[in-house]
Amino acid sequence: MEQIMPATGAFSLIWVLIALPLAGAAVLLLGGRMTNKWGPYLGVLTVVGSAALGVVMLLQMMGLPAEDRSIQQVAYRWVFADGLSVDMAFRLDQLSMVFVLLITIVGSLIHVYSLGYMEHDPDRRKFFGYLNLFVAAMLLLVLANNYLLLYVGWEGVGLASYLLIGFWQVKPSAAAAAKKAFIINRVGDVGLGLAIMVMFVTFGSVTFADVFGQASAASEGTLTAIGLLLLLAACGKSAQFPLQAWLLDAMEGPTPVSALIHAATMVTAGVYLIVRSNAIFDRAVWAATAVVVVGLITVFMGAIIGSAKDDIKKSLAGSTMSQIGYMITAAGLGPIGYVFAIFHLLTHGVFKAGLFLGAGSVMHGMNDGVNMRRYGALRKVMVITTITFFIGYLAIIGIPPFAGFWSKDEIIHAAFEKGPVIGALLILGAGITGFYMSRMVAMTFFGKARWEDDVHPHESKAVMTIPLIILAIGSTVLGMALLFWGHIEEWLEPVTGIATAPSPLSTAATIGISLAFVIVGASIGWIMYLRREVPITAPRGSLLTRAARRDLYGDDVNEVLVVRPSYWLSRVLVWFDRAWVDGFVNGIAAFVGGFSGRLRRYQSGFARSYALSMVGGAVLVVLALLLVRLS
Amino acid sequence: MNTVPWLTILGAVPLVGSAVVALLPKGRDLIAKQVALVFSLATLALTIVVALQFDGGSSQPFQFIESVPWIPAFGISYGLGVDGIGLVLIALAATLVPVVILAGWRDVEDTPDARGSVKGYFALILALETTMIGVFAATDVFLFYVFFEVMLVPTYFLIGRYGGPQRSYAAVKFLLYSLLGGLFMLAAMIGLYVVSAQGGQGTFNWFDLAGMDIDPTTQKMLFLGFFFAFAIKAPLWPFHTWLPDAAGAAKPGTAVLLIGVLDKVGTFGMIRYCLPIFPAASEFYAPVIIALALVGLFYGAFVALGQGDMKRLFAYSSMSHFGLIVLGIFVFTTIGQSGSVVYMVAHGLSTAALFLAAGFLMQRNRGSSLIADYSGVNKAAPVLAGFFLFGALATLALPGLVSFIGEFMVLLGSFQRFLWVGAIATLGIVITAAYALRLYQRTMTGPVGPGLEGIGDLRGREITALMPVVALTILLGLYPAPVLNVVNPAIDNVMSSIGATDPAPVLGSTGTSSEGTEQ
Amino acid sequence: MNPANYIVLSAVLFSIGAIGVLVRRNAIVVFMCVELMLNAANLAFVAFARMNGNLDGQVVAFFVMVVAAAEVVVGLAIIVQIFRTRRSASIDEPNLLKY
Amino acid sequence: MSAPAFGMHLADVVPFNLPSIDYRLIAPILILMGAGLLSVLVEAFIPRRGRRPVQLIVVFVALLAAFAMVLAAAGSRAVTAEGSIAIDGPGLLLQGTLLLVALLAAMLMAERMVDPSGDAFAPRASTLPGSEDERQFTQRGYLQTEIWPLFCFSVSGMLLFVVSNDLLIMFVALEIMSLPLYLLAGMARRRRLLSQEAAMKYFLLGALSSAFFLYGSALLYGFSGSIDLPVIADQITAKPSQSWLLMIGAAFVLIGLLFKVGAVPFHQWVPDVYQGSPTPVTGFMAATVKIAAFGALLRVLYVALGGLQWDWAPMLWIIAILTMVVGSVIAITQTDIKRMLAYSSIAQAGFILVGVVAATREGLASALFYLIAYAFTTIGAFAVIAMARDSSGEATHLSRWAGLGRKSPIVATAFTIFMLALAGIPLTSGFIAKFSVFTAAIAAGDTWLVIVAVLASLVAAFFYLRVVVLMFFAEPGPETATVAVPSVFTTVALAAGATVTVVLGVVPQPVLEMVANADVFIR
Repeated sequence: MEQIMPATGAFSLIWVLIALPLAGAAVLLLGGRMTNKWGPYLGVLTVVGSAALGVVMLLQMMGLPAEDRSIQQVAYRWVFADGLSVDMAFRLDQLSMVFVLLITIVGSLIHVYSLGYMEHDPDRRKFFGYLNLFVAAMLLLVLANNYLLLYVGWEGVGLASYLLIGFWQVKPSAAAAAKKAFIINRVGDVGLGLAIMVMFVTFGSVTFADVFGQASAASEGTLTAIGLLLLLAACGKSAQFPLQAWLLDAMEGPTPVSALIHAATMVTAGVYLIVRSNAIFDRAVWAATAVVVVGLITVFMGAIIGSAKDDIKKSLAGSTMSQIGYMITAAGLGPIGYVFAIFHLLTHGVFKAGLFLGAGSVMHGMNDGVNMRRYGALRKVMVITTITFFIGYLAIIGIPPFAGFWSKDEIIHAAFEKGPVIGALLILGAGITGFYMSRMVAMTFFGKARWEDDVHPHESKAVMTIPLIILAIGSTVLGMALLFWGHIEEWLEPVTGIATAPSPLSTAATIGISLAFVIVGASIGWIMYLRREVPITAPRGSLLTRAARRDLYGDDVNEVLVVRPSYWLSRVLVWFDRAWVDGFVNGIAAFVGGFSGRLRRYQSGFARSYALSMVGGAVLVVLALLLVRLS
Repeated sequence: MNTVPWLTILGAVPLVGSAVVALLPKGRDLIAKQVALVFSLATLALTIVVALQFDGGSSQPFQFIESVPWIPAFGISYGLGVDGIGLVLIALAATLVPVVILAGWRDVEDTPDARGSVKGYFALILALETTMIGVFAATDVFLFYVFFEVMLVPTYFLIGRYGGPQRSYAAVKFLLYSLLGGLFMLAAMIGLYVVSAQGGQGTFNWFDLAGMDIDPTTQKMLFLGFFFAFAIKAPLWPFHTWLPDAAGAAKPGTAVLLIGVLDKVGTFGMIRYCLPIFPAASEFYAPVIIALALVGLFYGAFVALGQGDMKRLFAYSSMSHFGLIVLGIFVFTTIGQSGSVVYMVAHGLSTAALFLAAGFLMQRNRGSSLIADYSGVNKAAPVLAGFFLFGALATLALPGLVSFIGEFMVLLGSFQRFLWVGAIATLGIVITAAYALRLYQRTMTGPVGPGLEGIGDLRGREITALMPVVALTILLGLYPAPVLNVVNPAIDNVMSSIGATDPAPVLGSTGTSSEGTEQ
Repeated sequence: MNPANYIVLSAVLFSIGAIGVLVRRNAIVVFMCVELMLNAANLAFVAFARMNGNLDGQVVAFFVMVVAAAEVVVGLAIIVQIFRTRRSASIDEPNLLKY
Repeated sequence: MSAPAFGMHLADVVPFNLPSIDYRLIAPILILMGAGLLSVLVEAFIPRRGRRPVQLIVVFVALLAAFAMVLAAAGSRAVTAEGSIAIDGPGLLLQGTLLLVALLAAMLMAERMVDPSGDAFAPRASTLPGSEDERQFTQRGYLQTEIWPLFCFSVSGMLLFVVSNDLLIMFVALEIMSLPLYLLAGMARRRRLLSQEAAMKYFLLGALSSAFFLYGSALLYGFSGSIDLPVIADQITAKPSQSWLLMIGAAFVLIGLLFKVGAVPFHQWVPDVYQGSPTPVTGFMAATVKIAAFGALLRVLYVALGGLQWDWAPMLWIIAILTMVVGSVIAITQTDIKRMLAYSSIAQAGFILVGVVAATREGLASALFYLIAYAFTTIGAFAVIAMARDSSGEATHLSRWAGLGRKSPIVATAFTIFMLALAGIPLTSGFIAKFSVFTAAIAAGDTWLVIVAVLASLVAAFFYLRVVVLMFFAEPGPETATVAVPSVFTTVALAAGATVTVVLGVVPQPVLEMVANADVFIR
């Protein structure tokens, strides 16, 4: 096992990374109205503070030799009993480092953006409180040094997501979506919980160090079980098949939330979990395969849904599912995949955040309308948004040299290393990506204006556009930066194991093929939605389209298989409880009462009947005594 | 051994307070409330003093031991003493009583058809506190029984005099149901005494009884007597139907004490009496009990999912949680049992948060507890909704809150012993989330319901009452050591007394945490 | 003759008395039947005294007579009072107390 | 007035063997009888005005003096009066209890404040209900002071009953105890029809039962050739033959006693009589007759029929179960509180029988303790009932008790204490009583009997608590009875009853020691 260094220097402040936003959340949520004025700014500051601290730590870490970059800080003994001992302890290594930066920097940008986006919302204080809470929980998730603490962060982000999806609770749809998200995530949490239990009974500990250290000693069956359970958890959090249904509804939340939680960070926690647990998956072939399968399925589900939705956010959500599918697939490929899963995760975090915020900026100008069929020709009125969005577009479909190109290409390549089928499928997925993204851009920024009458689109103000610009820059350079300057493989290698370097020839081939597919898909999109006028009311569409509009019947399946049966069961049990369990109890009481009523009739009030019972009793007693004596 | 009879003092303070309050002249309601609050706070302070003196590390699991012969004719003594388990439960009671008093400040006045006087209400609550302290501190089975039964009387009056429309039915049902269990326990207790008397003078002293070896057949009979009483108290499926009625009819404050503390007497009794005194029988019946616990866990959760009445919903959710607690006790693992005790405390706190918040809400809407009568409260009373949500989250054991630690330890302990039991039980967390959040969704979200626009948000007094509960739930969730430090030794004691050992990890690791701890 | 016969006779008398208590309505008659039972007991006592050859039984008989007399006084007082109130000595009449 | 006279009469005939009579030991009995005679004279010679105070003085002095004598005799174990009276631990204990309870009962009977028109007794029992004379007497505020001689005789009979060591004395004592009670039962001031009916039923059935008792003793005499309990016991061990005489005799004697105890199926007089009699008399009967009858029953069973235990134990098992179940079950549907307490007293008799069946020292001790606890609680309860009234007299219908807790909390609380005690809730005497009885039974191996008892006491708890529910959980209405302000008499009785109930529940040790040291019956 790799050795773990005590926290020194800036690292002694690891806990502060979490404490800052947590404190912000506490102040904002408990502070009450008095914090309405300055609250939001405090919220921004705490996250920016963490970001700055994160950067400092990065610098210090880069100063260290690679093998000393796994730092641990133990706060105190948290949960313990005979045989069980879990610390409140943090672990900052290369993997968590990149996550810290992603979360805090993207988080900061989105906080700033929200200052503008939520300006007029009466509850913006709460909003920032929740955002801070989310950042704190997410940081805890990636900084935990053991699975139980990770679990806390895991459900913490779930809570934040619940609160933010349901931020506009007055809308029943929002409230329902929030509940749905939480409950489906709970299903995943069952997986995580059980995985932790299996780990404990197997290794007697739940810290990363102990588990990974002894993983080699455990039987493959156990490891497979753990792996599958972790996969279940990942599916819940990362909206992978079969637990994908919640993500699209989650778009009920304010757009910055969608950008931060449901695009950049939280939904990628599943990828983090799998990559973090690479020691398990490396030794559990079947689990890894299952990961790949799930990933592939989701790639296409997301892509298809994304292609059919007219709601810009839902379309982006579908794309997010699909992109995370790529990451999950990569994570399932084993050592060669882990690095690129994370790589794609980072780039995607940046450009998808940019896309979402761009969408938000559009909605902001369109009175929060989300229907792309009522958009069109916005490039004229909102230039910055258009440009930044377009950069994000280029990044996601993977046009060199934009960020997405590098990461996605690496994944596709790694997939080919593992098996041509996987690679082929991923390339096909890339093509579809090109299609739906082009469709989105075309419908939104090009073609004729199909705006509703009272809508007067306008460019958002600087506080919103500046983050867009920064993210656009990120979308442009991040890929190259991480690859050529940051050497992300070597950086992550101590955590994820050796990534075999791809041979240049096949690289060229894959690049060519995938680019071709992307361009084909993209052009189809452009042609379909620019040549002909986009109808304001959606055409009936093909069977697939209609299925896709209904999220490929994900909800219906859940409804039929889970929701209805459980409500039916609960109704039956309620009846059973009243009629039988309680009925039995009351029945006894009633019986005794009736018995009493009948019995007292014998007290007829006639002295002679009393005498009779006396004499009768006497006879019985005599007989009884004689019987006892004679027998 | 210590010279100051701390526990007696601890129990006496609320009793004195109760007497003082009861003897106040009529009409001095405000003073009555203040006096009651002062006494309950004094009790809390004393509890803290005691808790601070308690030495978790000492080899002697029971501390603050007092013992005075009471009825030598039957070997009965007035014996008090607490181990970690008793201590935390006493602390729980001492914490909740002031909270309830503060929360119920205007309960009586605000009841449209109040039966009893204001001072009576608070006097009863204080009297109840005494019995609660006594029942957890008794080290003499007879004394325990006395508190166990006497406890019913104030509760009976609290429900029957101050409750809602169904109060009379509920109170009688509660009392008879509890008495039924109590009487069987009495018979078993006497049997135990008779058995102990076979070696000369019989005794009710827990320490002697726990060490006694009784032949298995007798054990099984006596165990049933005790367990039946505790199963009704806890309440374990299918002996639970009194709880929804009682909780539904009682005032929120009363319900909090009822579910939060009184019912814990059942699970407490299982750990303290069933296991150490009847180890063989416990082992014999464990499978059945575990099955019942599992049934209760899911049964309660599903019925809660289908409830249209908040108070009844809370009752059923508690029933489900008690299933979990009992499960943790009878899997005979240290982790499971520690978890059960932690969960007892956690459940007390979460119940208080949820029930009191709901109570404040009902008070604002003519005491209606029908979910259908509420909608969109979050808009009208955001703070109230916030506390309500917190209560719901505490109920569904959100990680980071103390209930999570209890729940997870129980599940882990069960999984450790019986893989499938633990696995199945874990599925429960989904249903719990379902009904908790469904409740919040139906009452707090959406457009503001008719007649709810005007309801004011929580007042200072109400927030003050809820704050300590919330704070404790979070603090103990992040730093449960104060509880675990005292509970674990006690649990080790129980485990050794039943001669159970934890299954070792497959790879036989020591289980100590990563290198970090050593530094 | 065999003193056992006296015992039998007393038993018969006792039974008659008992049956009389059960079947007769008039309070006086019922009461007399009780007296009959007492006297059956007396007869038994005396007969047994004879058989056992000690005086106790006979002594008892005297006491019983005295007691019976006292009983008559009390009993008649009560019955007469009832009769005066209700104009009837039937013991089925007073039937207010029941169930 | 039998035993001493008997002795003297003999003395005149045969001077050379004077019967040995320890007057010190039988003094209590003599004192009460003397008091009875004295108060007869008082009736005869003191003008009406002065009668009541004089009578009260006589009664109370006599009771206290007798109690003093009992205390003085404490600890002595002797058979006196030619073996016909046995003074021993249990006997003295019961005598003492009887006297104290009788004292409280006397106070209830002497109460004159609660009823505007006098005490609980008819001004003239001889007058017709609703007649002109009755009205007249009532107006003149006459009081019937003849109750006091009756009371004294009855008590003396009880005192004799529990120490009588041969069947004759026992029979005579039984009658001395019962005859005055028959009369007292019929003397109610209000609802006189009920009262008279109660008297008649009580009398006829009582006479029937004593006939059984007498015939039984005749057969036992025939079997053993003696009426002394110890001799009978010896004979039983001596000759197991002729068992049918023994069996029938024993059965009849027991029936006579079980009737007084109020055990099923010889219980049916209890509800009617308890309901019809004047409430103070009901309290007096309920408390004292139970003690006396159980005293005698225990003595017969343990002394005379000890050798027969294997024959009567099963029978008593069944009777105990019947008594507990029937008593408590019927009680739950009662609507009149006196009648309800009557059935409750039947159930309680069943619980005591559980201790009796045990037939061990613990069984005896537990039964004694139960009797003591029960007697005081009962007196207290009836004291309260006597106070809850309306214009037409006592308000005994349960509906009239609704909301009493709001109207007069203190009295209601006291009554609640009594109900809790009867229900056997801890910290009351009733709990310790049940506890010790059950302990004795289980120790004797009657586990199943205890299980039944447990279930019965659950049913019983229901109707005891029903009253509490009514008093505290219901709103007082126009129908609700008002609690009359009593004189010091009732107040003292009530307070004493409550105090004893609580004290025996909290610190029972002294009394438990007492009953334990009472040892077994002398023989």
